[in-house]
Amino acid sequence: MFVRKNQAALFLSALATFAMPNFSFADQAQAIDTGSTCWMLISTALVLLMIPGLAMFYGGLVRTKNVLGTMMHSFVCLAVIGVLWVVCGYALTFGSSILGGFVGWNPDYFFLKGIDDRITNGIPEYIIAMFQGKFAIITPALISGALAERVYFRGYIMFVALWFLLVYCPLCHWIWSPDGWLFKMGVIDLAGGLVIHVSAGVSALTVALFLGARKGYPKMIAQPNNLVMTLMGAGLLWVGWFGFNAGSTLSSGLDTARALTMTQISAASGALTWLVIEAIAFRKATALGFASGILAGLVAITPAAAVVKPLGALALGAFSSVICYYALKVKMILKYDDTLDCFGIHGVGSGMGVLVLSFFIRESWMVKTSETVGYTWTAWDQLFVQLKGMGATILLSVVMTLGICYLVQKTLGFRINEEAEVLGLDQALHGERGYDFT
Amino acid sequence: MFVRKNQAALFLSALATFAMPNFSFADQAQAIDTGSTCWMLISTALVLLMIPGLAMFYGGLVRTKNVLGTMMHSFVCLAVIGVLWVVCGYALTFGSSILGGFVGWNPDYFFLKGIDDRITNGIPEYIIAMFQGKFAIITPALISGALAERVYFRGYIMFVALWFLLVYCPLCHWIWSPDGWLFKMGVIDLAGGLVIHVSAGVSALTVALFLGARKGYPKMIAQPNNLVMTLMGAGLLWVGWFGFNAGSTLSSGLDTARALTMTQISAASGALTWLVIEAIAFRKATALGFASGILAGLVAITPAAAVVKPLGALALGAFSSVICYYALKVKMILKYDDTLDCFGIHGVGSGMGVLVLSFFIRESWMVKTSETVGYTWTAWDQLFVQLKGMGATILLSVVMTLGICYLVQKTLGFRINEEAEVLGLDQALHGERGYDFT
Amino acid sequence: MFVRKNQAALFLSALATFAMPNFSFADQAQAIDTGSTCWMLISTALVLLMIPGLAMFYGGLVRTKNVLGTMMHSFVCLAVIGVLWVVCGYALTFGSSILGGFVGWNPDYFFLKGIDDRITNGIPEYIIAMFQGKFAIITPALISGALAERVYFRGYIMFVALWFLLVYCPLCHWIWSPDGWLFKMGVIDLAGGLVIHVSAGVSALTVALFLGARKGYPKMIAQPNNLVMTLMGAGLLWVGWFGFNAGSTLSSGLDTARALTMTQISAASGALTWLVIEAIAFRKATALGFASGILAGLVAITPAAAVVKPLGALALGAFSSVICYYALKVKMILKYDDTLDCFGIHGVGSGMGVLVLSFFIRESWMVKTSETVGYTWTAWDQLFVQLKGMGATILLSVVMTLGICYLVQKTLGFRINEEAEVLGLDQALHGERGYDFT
Amino acid sequence: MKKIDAIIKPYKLDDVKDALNEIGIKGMTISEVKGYGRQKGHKEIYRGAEYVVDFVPKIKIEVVVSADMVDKAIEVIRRSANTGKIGDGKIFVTPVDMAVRIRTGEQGEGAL
Amino acid sequence: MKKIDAIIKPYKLDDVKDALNEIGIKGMTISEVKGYGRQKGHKEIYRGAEYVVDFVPKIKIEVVVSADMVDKAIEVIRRSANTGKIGDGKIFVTPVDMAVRIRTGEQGEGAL
Amino acid sequence: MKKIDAIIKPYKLDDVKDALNEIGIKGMTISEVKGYGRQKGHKEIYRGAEYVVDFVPKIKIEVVVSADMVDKAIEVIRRSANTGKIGDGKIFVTPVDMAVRIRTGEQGEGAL
Ligand SMILES: Nc1ncnc2c1ncn2[C@@H]1O[C@H](COP(=O)(O)OP(=O)(O)O)[C@@H](O)[C@H]1O
Ligand SMILES: Nc1ncnc2c1ncn2[C@@H]1O[C@H](COP(=O)(O)OP(=O)(O)O)[C@@H](O)[C@H]1O
Ligand SMILES: Nc1ncnc2c1ncn2[C@@H]1O[C@H](COP(=O)(O)OP(=O)(O)O)[C@@H](O)[C@H]1O
Repeated sequence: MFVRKNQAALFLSALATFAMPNFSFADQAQAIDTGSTCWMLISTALVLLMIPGLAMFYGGLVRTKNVLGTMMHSFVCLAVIGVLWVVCGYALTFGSSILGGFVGWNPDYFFLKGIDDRITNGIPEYIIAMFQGKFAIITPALISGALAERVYFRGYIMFVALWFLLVYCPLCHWIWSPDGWLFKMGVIDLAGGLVIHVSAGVSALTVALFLGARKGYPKMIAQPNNLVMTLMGAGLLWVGWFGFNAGSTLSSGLDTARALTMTQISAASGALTWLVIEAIAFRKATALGFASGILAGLVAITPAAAVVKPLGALALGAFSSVICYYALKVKMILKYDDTLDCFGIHGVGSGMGVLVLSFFIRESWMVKTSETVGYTWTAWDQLFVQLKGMGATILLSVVMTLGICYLVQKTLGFRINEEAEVLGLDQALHGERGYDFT
Repeated sequence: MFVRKNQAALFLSALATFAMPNFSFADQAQAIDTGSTCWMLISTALVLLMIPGLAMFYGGLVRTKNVLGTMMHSFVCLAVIGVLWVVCGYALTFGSSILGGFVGWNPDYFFLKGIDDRITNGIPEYIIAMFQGKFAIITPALISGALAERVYFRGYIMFVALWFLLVYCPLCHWIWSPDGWLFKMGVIDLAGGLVIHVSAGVSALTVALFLGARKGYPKMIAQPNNLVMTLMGAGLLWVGWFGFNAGSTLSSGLDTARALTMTQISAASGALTWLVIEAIAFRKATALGFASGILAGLVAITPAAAVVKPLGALALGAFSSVICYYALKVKMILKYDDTLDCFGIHGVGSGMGVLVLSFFIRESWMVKTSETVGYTWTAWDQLFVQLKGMGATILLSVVMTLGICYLVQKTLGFRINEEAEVLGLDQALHGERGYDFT
Repeated sequence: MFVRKNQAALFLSALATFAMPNFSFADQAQAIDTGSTCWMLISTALVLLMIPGLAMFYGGLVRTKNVLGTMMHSFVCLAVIGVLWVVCGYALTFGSSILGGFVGWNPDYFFLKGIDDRITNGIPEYIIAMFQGKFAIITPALISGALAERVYFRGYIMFVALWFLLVYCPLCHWIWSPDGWLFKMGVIDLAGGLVIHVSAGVSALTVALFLGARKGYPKMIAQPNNLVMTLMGAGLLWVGWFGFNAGSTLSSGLDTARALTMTQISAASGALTWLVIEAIAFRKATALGFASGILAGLVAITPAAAVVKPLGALALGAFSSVICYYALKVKMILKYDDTLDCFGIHGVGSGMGVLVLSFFIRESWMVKTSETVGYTWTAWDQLFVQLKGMGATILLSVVMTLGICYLVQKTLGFRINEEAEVLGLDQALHGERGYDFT
Repeated sequence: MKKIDAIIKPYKLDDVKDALNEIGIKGMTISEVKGYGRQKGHKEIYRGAEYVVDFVPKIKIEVVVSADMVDKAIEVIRRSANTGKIGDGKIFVTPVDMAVRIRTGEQGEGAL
Repeated sequence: MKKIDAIIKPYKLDDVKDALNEIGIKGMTISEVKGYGRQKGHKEIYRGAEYVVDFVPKIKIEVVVSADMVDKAIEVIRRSANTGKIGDGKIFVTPVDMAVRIRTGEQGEGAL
Repeated sequence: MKKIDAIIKPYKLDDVKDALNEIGIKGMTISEVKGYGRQKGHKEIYRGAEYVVDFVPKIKIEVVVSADMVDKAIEVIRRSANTGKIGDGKIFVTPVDMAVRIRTGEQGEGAL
């Protein structure tokens, strides 16, 4: 339970609500809280649902000839990271610090050997490990939005594997592991504003710049092959996000309800805001804009869901859509090809959330923290902490991602050859066609 | 817990099963029931899933040129009603009666300001509020089936916002708020036969008549662009309905299991019945007919899921398909353009359920009620109560909806101009195309 | 709780973790475990989700002219078996043995008359009955993969109804009912390796051979109409499978967490393995291959999820993809038309799992069983038991299925006439078209 | 015999078909095409960017008629497909040497 | 040179293609079209209402051949596309002034 | 007037369209077709089996021009559609008796 919230926050919520798991046995270490366990089981399923959701969201936005290849960019993470996580991922992230705290390690976590009957806070550790694993799976998949329609599949697989080991694992350890240095510093990041979205967004931008634009971009007009599927995907992502954020409280209590509530509010607020912006700009309201607004709201609230209140959630969702909308405008000026706007939405929107949440924190939380630190803790103090976290995240992401890009390009090859790009990934790399309606 | 069932029913189930949440602390007001909380969290996610489900169901039935516009009719409610609900919706519905009981109000619910750590029956009130909010979101979306392919998006948004404030909020307060007059009267409406489906269905018919038919209707043959997606949508709706009905018990106990069971049975029975009808009528079994049968079964059991037993559920599902099937026939004779049959299925099927459930109520429930009222309570007594509820629902829906239609038409405009109707909503109002498979 | 695991296994897990439902009342018989109840509710919803998931998976693989008909093969089971289950299915499977143990019977289960307020191990029996019912629904639907694109819908319905009564009910009783002879023998089959996948797979092969190949097969090249939808379906199946396997522990505890964990690991391992095989064989990685690998991993772990550990899950998933891949090769040599490879994947992969799990059983489980039986229980002893179970399953499936095929063919007709086959099921039998994008 | 290719606005198809039926032309073949010409394509929006789609959806009607029917057919198509707005389309007439009905082998006008 | 337009039933495409191959015609262009004629469209059902779809899916084969191949080609198409049922389709022959192979610039029959 | 049918590689469409525009040809009709010829189709994989897809996607451009524009148009299409690889496609020229603009009724070259 300590994994995802800094201790002050946790402590407080406990005080406020007695929300300790209700054990049925004296021996707490062993007792199961069937309710919290159930919520972690289902949260794991909900985050899993986000992978097809993301594949549909991204897959609908590319040209028909690349639809399968783009969906596979999301799906393949289920296999590659899914296996790596069991082998060493959980150990590297949630083991105790090694290499001066760069990553963690715990022999018991190697192949999940030693947790077969371990129970923590009433929840079997297996399910915690699986839940955390889903986050490791979806993060590299997010990046695929930036390199869509122009990479070798083999190169992509090598990229996500290395990125997981060299960016995700360290970052996750720093921010979510009880002995991570950013965790100890008190960085607030409930469900991965930094660990997931800023890291993915910044890396996405790096990859996009490294690879260069697709043939014909930006003259080539966008031809989303299936906006209908993109809308479906946005719907599934919203549903899955409830598990993503509310599951991150690792319990089924008041904080969980708060996290789900703020997630719902911010997503609605983000979607509404984007709608209004487009209505003003074009006197039209696009489905893609609406879906983008949903995402903007969701990524913005991700770090903040357990500390802000409804007004804060409304504000974060709205801000996020405004800032993301203009980030996309800037992209069109700078003409870099972040194809599906992973940076423009996940990086920018969630980055904003990570910082701005400082000004919407529940009073009681601030009071509590002040007690802990022994002086009046202000939003500015928190903002400073958040800024440090963001700095570290950006630095790690950019440096490592660049290195990996060069390595992949030199070895398996990353950027696809022109002929295959023209032909399309589906035919050239997968030997299939997405649709055959004849 | 009292919100969704009249007290006799609740009392009884308690007696029958000791199904009180299992608290872990003496101070009940504060204790969390992690299991029930978990079920409400997931039920909220399941009802959310119904929005993309509905968008897919409806979206597949229109012509290709209107697919995005039709899906947006469902999705936009997530934003518009989603925000309104937080601002004032929860206060207007579940606050204590004001204006002579027309609606409710509770300053604590305004922007959900005052429930940050409130827990009721072991469940954080936030999550109850979010769960109820989903119902408010999906109800206007259902109406969109009646006005498909021929309204301005801006007008539609104004319509759903006003409809929510002037029809949904009062009705929900009357029937589900502990001090609502219909609630006190003992109207049985577990998950919204009246509040959701009859109100939506009757309003849908009103709108359809107000707007008039689409250009070329009924000569213009139906051209569902994607029945495959409609089937997917029907599947997601069935799944979501488990949260919709079983979640309405606001607990995770025997009544919950009963509600889910009857929902499953009625949906299966409805689908099977429609299949048989078509097999007899055409010697064919359409996928759309099957999907319609699923919906017919689901809407019929919605008000009744917690009070009837399996035989009753089988009967309600079957009746519903029969009566809905003929309602659609009547539509073809009267030639009004309830485009996607919101009235023909939600209004007719659920209306039937609201009344006929009176004859399938669990014996123990009748006994209990008799004790409460002090004389032998018969099905006819209940039917009379249900009829009053339905009368009030229809009256409110028709009057308010008509008023709103005129207002929207006069201000932002409601019925779209002919050129845009020919061009299609997607291009004319959203500047997009649903599919581009070239 | 005893339904799905043989007693030794159960006993052990209890010892290991005190994972008894946490009751809130003295009177255990009546007390509700809200957490476990919640997990069974949601597991039921998750398995329901597998039906649209399967419809999408299968529907995407056939030719456009058969897409609706193929999806209806899955959906119709929701209605036909859904109703049959309530009428007599639950009684025939989980009632006490009659006819010398061929099936079971319990008058209380007839129309679910007598379980209205029955609670077992803290879970209302209604929800157990509904959960079990979902398995009965999906199993015949799996078989539809073998007879795709060439049967009458009426004949198909007769087939699934009879198959359910004559194959599923007996087998389910034998293996999952506490007094089933294979259950007593100690066959390990957590979530239906034998009951679901081997029985479906073997029956599928039988039907495929009985019906003969589609017109033009195998010269006719495969033309999957919508691999994009097949991928979505695979995603939903994976999500649903968490409820399928982890729900089969009928609790929300350590075994549940274990089952979900092994399911996740095996699916990832299976997908990765298939990817590697294709990369070697074709230097390409198909989306369909990846999806097939997911399924291979899922079916292999289904019987084993609660007894093996992560290494075992990795191994089972990998083995399964290898053996299934070659099974499909063999099919192409033998040229029988198991159209969507129900036997090749469900039969072969899960059959392998049923047997090979013997060598990956958790040490503690073996120790415990040894104590129970009074001598050192080895993997070979377990393998022998598993082999007996498989033998019985295959025998029952082949004999009954053949008989049913002849009966259906002679009465309603099974294999469709050539003209209708050329025209396509959608037009000929359902009077619809899947897509109309013009 | 002559072949008439008429490129028209999609929603006019039914009118044209009925009009041709009335003058006894009971067979035709249609296909979905995209047109480029004076009529400008519509605007689409993609994440804040607006761009014009050059090609406009049209329906192409191919109908082979006996020489003496040509003028009548053209006249009828013109009337039924006309909206007076840019983009109504074109009619092209080309010579046909021979027509055969696959089912019977009939040749010439008898095959129509 | 002549252009042969053959409108056939979709599932006959492979047979026709193979038949043309046999007589040495190794190039063609096909497109999906919809046909209207004697063959009545099929019935579809929508929520209890039954209606007829006028247009029937067909495949149009366009093949340009040298004048001396025309009769042979027609004969071959007729045989391979024929089912004897209404709706088998038509074959139309039209004159071609010139053919060019884009890759090489070859003109006339050499371009085929 | 003549009708030019150009069958080209899909991704060359924009180049050809622009090239025709430059020489003042501002109208055309295109359709998606499938081609069969020297260029072999690509390989597809289905559950461990590999097979070749015979028909290759192509775009057919139909443009009617006045007789004196024909050679220029052909030349321009050839240049803009050429990649030098097998499968670049063909250009066919056929006679047109008459052209009519539906909107105005204009006939002949004025209708183009
Ligand atoms: N020279 C041409 N050759 C072939 N098709 C043409 C030609 N010019 C126009 N068309 C077709 O006719 C359609 C309508 O032409 P356009 O110039 O847009 O309007 P109008 O018919 O009113 O002149 C175009 O979309 C195109 O499909
Ligand atoms: N006059 C015509 N011009 C162009 N195409 C035609 C004509 N008549 C028929 N066709 C095409 O031929 C197809 C078959 O014709 P139809 O009359 O249905 O049967 P049959 O070929 O046996 O006479 C039609 O679907 C249509 O595509
Ligand atoms: N005889 C023909 N009639 C009609 N179209 C043809 C003919 N021969 C080839 N084509 C079309 O031209 C395209 C290219 O021809 P192909 O032989 O593959 O390459 P190339 O154009 O380099 O000779 C084919 O895909 C087909 O669409």
